[in-house]
Amino acid sequence: MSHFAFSRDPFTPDRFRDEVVDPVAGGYASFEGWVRNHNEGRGVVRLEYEGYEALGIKEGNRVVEEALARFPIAKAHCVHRLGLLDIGDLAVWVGVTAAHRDAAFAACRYIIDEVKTRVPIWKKEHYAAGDSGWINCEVSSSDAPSGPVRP
Amino acid sequence: MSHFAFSRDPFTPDRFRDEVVDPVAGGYASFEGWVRNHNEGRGVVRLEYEGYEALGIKEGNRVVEEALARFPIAKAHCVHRLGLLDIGDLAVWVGVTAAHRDAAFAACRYIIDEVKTRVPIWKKEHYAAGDSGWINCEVSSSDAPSGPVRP
Amino acid sequence: MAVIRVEYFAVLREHVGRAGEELRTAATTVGELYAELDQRYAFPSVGRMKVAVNDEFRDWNAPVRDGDFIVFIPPVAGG
Amino acid sequence: MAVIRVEYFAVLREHVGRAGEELRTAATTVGELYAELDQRYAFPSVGRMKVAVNDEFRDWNAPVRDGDFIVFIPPVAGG
Repeated sequence: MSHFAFSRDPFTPDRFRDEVVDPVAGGYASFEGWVRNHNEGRGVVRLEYEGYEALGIKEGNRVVEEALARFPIAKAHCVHRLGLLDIGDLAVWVGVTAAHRDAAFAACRYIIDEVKTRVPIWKKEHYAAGDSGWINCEVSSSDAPSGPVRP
Repeated sequence: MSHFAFSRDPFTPDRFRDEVVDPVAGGYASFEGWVRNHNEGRGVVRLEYEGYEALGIKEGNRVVEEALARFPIAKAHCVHRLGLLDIGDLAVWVGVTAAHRDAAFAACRYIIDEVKTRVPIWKKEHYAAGDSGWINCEVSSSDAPSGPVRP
Repeated sequence: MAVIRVEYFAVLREHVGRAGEELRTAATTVGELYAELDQRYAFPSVGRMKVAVNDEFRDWNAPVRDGDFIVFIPPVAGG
Repeated sequence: MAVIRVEYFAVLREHVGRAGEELRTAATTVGELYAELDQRYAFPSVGRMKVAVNDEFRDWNAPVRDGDFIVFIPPVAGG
């Protein structure tokens, strides 16, 4: 069973509670990313997440497996939304259980940090002004050149 | 409104979601303490929490107010169960929202750490062997003497 | 002499056998009051205790005043 | 010459105007393939890209083999 999943439909963390519940685990740390009504000073009205699902599930699962190996935790799981999201919608959830809260917090933090930078998911923001843009992919002319960097 | 509450009945964090939801806050970090089936090598079958409620609400609220002052967070709330709890029951929940996850995690951690050491709540464990004991209050003869320490 | 109310929680409540009581005391500080009640009840050894007067934490030198509501606070264990 | 499938996501999908295509290519590495397609499509400047072959991350020197499934990965933005 993969420890990482995509959801095309709205979900609540409750639905995945069984993935993290453990009778030996007294501590549960979680992180949820919700769609904000603004970003970098601009009003946001809607979000769109696109994922390369086959690789995303593999890489997301690797991230959680790394957390399970590095920290003394019981269980961990992560789910990321895809598709169109409204303000306040749940975009990503990470849940970790452990006997002690130190490890639960550290692992939860590790997973969200790594998922955000490694899992192939792209976010398009739709602004109140009517335009939209792919986050991290719209660069000004002064930015680094595109494409592969050759060895 | 106090940022800290006691609950004599089982609750789910959903019930208190309105206390932390904020349209400017994209990050939600939470901690939940669940009743484990063991503690320090002993099988536990049930728990009992007793609280000095009037002071507990004041002190719990002070803890959350401190977190709101120290960390750049949007909202924070903590609820602690009282009464008889079964294995797997939710004992305490801390929820924190913030624009950035660093602050949400740090504040959540601060609140649970301080609540555990400062809020007048006592825990009695009922063991599989049939006996029971108040946690942190049963000391061996080699421990420090009881009572006030005079200046 | 002051007339006060003392409330007991958790291990102290079970030891004393009641949740609280009204008392007349000659104690002038809450530390003296604790010593007086420890004589009567032989409180169990539970490590360092705190004390609250009228629902606020106070130190052991806090005065005992007529009408005070006093709680001895054994080591806590929330969460 | 290899026959491969390329899939486009997000900013690349919108730029190319389709989600994927089958291609015959003389490119021997995925880096060469990228350069070939950049000539054709003038990919937008999006910062450093990664590449996956058959659903695994590879480096830009990875060979292009007949039947490969190749994805160029613009900077990600999960969460």
